[in-house]
Amino acid sequence: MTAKDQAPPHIQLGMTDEEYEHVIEILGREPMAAELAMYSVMWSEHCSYKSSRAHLGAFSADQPWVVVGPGENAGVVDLGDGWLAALRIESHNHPSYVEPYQGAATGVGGILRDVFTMGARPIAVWDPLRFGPLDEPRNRYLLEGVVSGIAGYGNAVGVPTLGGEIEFADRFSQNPLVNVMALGILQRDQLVLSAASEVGSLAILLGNATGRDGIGGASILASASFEEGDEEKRPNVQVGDPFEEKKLIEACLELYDRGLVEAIQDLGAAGISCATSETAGNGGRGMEVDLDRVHLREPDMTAGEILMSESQERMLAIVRPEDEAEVLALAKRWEIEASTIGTVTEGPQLVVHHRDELVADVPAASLADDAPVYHRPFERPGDLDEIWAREPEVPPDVDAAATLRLLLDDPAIGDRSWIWTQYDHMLFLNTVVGPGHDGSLLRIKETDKGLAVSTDGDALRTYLDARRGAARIVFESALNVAVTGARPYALVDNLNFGNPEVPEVMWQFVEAVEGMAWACGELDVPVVGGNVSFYNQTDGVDIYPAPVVGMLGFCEPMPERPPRLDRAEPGMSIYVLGPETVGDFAASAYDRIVNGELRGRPADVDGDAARHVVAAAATLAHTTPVLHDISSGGLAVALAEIAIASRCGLTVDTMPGPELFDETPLRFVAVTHDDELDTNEPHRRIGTMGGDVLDFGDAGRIDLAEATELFRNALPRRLH
Amino acid sequence: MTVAVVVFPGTNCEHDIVHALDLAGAESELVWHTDTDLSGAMGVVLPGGFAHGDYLRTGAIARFSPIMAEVERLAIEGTPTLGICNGFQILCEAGLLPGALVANRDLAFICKPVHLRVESTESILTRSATVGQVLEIPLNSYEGNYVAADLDAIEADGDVILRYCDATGRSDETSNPNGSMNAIAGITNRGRNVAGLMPHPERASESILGSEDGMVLIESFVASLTVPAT
Amino acid sequence: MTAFRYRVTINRKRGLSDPEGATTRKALQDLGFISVESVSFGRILDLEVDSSDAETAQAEVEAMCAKLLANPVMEDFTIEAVS
Amino acid sequence: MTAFRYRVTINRKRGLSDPEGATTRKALQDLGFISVESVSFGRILDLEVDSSDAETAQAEVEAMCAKLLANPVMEDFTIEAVS
Ligand SMILES: Nc1ncnc2c1ncn2[C@@H]1O[C@H](COP(=O)(O)OP(=O)(O)O)[C@@H](O)[C@H]1O
Ligand SMILES: [Mg+2]
Repeated sequence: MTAKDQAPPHIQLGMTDEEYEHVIEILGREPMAAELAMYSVMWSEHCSYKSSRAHLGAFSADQPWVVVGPGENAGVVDLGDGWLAALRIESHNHPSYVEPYQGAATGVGGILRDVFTMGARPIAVWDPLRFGPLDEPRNRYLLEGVVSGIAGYGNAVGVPTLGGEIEFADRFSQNPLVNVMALGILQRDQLVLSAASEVGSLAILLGNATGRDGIGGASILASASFEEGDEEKRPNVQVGDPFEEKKLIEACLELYDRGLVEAIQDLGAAGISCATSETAGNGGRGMEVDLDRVHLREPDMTAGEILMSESQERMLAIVRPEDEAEVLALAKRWEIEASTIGTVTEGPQLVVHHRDELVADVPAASLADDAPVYHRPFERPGDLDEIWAREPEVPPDVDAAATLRLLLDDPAIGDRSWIWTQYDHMLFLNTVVGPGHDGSLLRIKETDKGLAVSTDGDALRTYLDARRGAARIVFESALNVAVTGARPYALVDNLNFGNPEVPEVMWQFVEAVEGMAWACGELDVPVVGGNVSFYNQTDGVDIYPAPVVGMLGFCEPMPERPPRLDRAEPGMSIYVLGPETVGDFAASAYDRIVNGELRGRPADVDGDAARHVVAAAATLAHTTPVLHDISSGGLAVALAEIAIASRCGLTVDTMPGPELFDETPLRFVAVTHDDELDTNEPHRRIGTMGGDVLDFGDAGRIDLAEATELFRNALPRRLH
Repeated sequence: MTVAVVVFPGTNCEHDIVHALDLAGAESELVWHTDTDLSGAMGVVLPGGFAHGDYLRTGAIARFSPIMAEVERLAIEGTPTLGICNGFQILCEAGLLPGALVANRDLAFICKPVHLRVESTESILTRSATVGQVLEIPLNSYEGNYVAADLDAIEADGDVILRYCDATGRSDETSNPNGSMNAIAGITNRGRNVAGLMPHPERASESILGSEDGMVLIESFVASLTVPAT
Repeated sequence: MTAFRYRVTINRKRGLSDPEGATTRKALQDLGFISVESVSFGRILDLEVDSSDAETAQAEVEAMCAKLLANPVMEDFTIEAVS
Repeated sequence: MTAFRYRVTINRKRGLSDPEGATTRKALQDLGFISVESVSFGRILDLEVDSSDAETAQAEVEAMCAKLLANPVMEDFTIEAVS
């Protein structure tokens, strides 16, 4: 027995004494066992955002096209003509470390439920991933498991995965990051929210049977750091069932179509207790719940287990009593189980019975609304000045060919098709620009509207400067959607950080949030939702701060032939647009791969310039065959990617060697026929497509075939 | 009803094939797997997806859905019947096409365009194509690896209608994406009215999606609706 | 009525490709287990059947295998009673 | 060197949900096999290992299971020598 086992129950459940006192104050008595379990999970970091909430107000969702901002299951924006888009991002970091396949799979399942809970049909998924270096077998195992989990669930549930992102760094070895973003579309009259306001309405539980899956799983796994020998956490593996989810999606969409639900909520962390208290609390009501009516997988479950179970693929629909029979019949037709487990009451109490015993009687809204808010101390890391003082070095006569060989062979730069060819990325016939490009572009059939998405993160740069790093992620993702022809329209963020009780981590968090909020403001992009994942720490080592964004872009009309990397042809001219380079090598691919260093301070971004460049790119996308943003690896890598995709060599004018690998943000390449670059934006013609060599003049040359081989094999050769 | 597109729980490509049939000028209707009447259908499509989650064995449970007795009746009577991907797997399980589909050689899901060579035009799927024609059509499957015990008989009979190949039409180990025996991507039955293929022609039905090569197959099927296949 | 238990073992027919077996063998060898000569994969299904007697139960399981659980085109199966 | 044979049986841990088993049970019941109470899936691997003696061979197989063949988070395995 460890000391923890002898501690009072609330300590065992991860609650502080103060939090426990607060529960007593709310109830006017000591909580019963099931009540304590409910508060402990609902007030966990994962569910309550208690460490982050005080700072998230920096984000604004204040734009006229925002229909639903943060707070609901997904953000919703208006696309005109009655069309809406719903988007959300989530992390499944700890579950994916414990069991990569199921962790990633259930992450996909969960994010899809967030989107179809809003009334939307999910049409695409993205998967930003972070792992430790691939020379460790365990990291290869995690990557392969996560990718096959996303494929296994996403493909079978019938939602295409249109891209993602991947980064490798030592601090992710013990704590990989698995984020998933989903996008859905709906008609305005199908929008459903989660507030149960009509007294007498019924709560119907739909989908999977409730079993002992991950009791307290999400909250325990997501709210505590891993220590050596933490095997007890292992039985908390939740198993995903994409088949059940597919039926659930179709059933729910039909329920919305027929106007049969008043409100609906998916079951995630804290299962039934969360879904019942949130629907009732959001509507200012209460609810009577009878746990004996819950369909169970294991008959002998306790009240606490039923309330807290995190069995996957379940939804709670709030339905008018006169519609109950129709809802149950519809569930039967779609071959899903349904049981009426509760009734909405005047309020405010959530009253739960099990086997004729009262097991909980708490103010419904208190579980969500009375959660503590912490203003955790934060402190600038002491070594930052020293890190900034160390400047990255690039020799003026850098050998472009030798450097490119190293960079193209890097698993975070090389071809990622090993990942995305395992994902169905074509289902629904909407994919106009798929994975392998800066952003993906989807059409909305029967309209001239297009949606673009890019997910981006940059943990190393954010580690060097959390404010600038996070801001630059926003600008990069904006440019990524712009080069498909879309303008940045809404953003969701996933803030993956270490232990918030460490002041330096909290400082990174606050800086990143402010940097990100500033960048979004400069671009007029509303933040419509997000997720915070703290405690990404193992054995006292915090991850690099890894905010991730999912940027939604919107265009109408769609470009007739959107730019693609494979549309360059011999004889076309190559242009560079955007600001002059400033020698930005901190956390660059060059410094990381060639020098093996992480140091210096990343360059700042001028907000006005950013807005300008992004708008120019989105306009040019309507007339230019190839547009590609310059990011990791600089101009040299961007050009190589175009040449490889188009199977066409190129020659560029001699330029100062370092300029080829400079990562000054907000620059992009355009390739088009001479004199056809239709822009007022300053641009520079730097070369010509043609031949079978990448020719960088005095800086060196490399055969296209060799570059292609290195690029294509960068990931596979490390995995097999 | 013109074309009946059968939907099993877990099917997900039904709207995509309806879209492609529409482009080819054919009307279609979705039919739920518990229905039992397909009278009036001039053709039947079993679309792609994961019927019954692909649990137990791909196609195994779907093959016993109530609608399948009717699908079998029509197929035996000569109605054009097409299985795409999961639909192909179901037709094999049901014994309407020979062979079976097992896990890909590399045990990974494959979603990418592949090249196919038309081997025979004597089928509802290839009648408008030409022998030797090379088509670029996306594949999207985990269990796309074709196996058959009586391969020689299948070949001798001319049942193979599509084979994986490279862009120039040559077939070898490197152009075979999933390990299928004899690089078989699509086959037909003896009566030539039932056909199945692993790649998805509906995903190559518009230039904005990257390829229109699938339309010759969809159009063959649509042409078969009015002119019964031999 | 008594509950009878059976274990059904389903194997790929000889001569048909067994990508799971081949890939696993390669993965084992890559991990340094070079002594592995062959790997073949099968699935097991543990079934519990309610029946008045063992004979009826076994016949039922045989029927299940023939009809649904195994695909005669590519698989063989064996049934074993478990006590 | 002698060839030793083993059968590794891998089953899902108790308490974990088994959607495939549940779906197969329902399919059997829909086909009229209403006596099926439960279905659960597992895998078997038949391995042939070259070794100087049985003890070394068995130890190797155990290492293979722990390292690759079974997923300790979700599965239990047993090893059985086959003559
Ligand atoms: N984890 C992943 N899953 C799917 N696609 C990925 C993943 N990682 C990268 N990709 C795809 O590879 C391409 C290049 O990714 P990346 O270099 O991150 O793009 P960018 O630098 O333009 O943001 C993108 O199209 C992206 O969607
Ligand atoms: Mg980019």
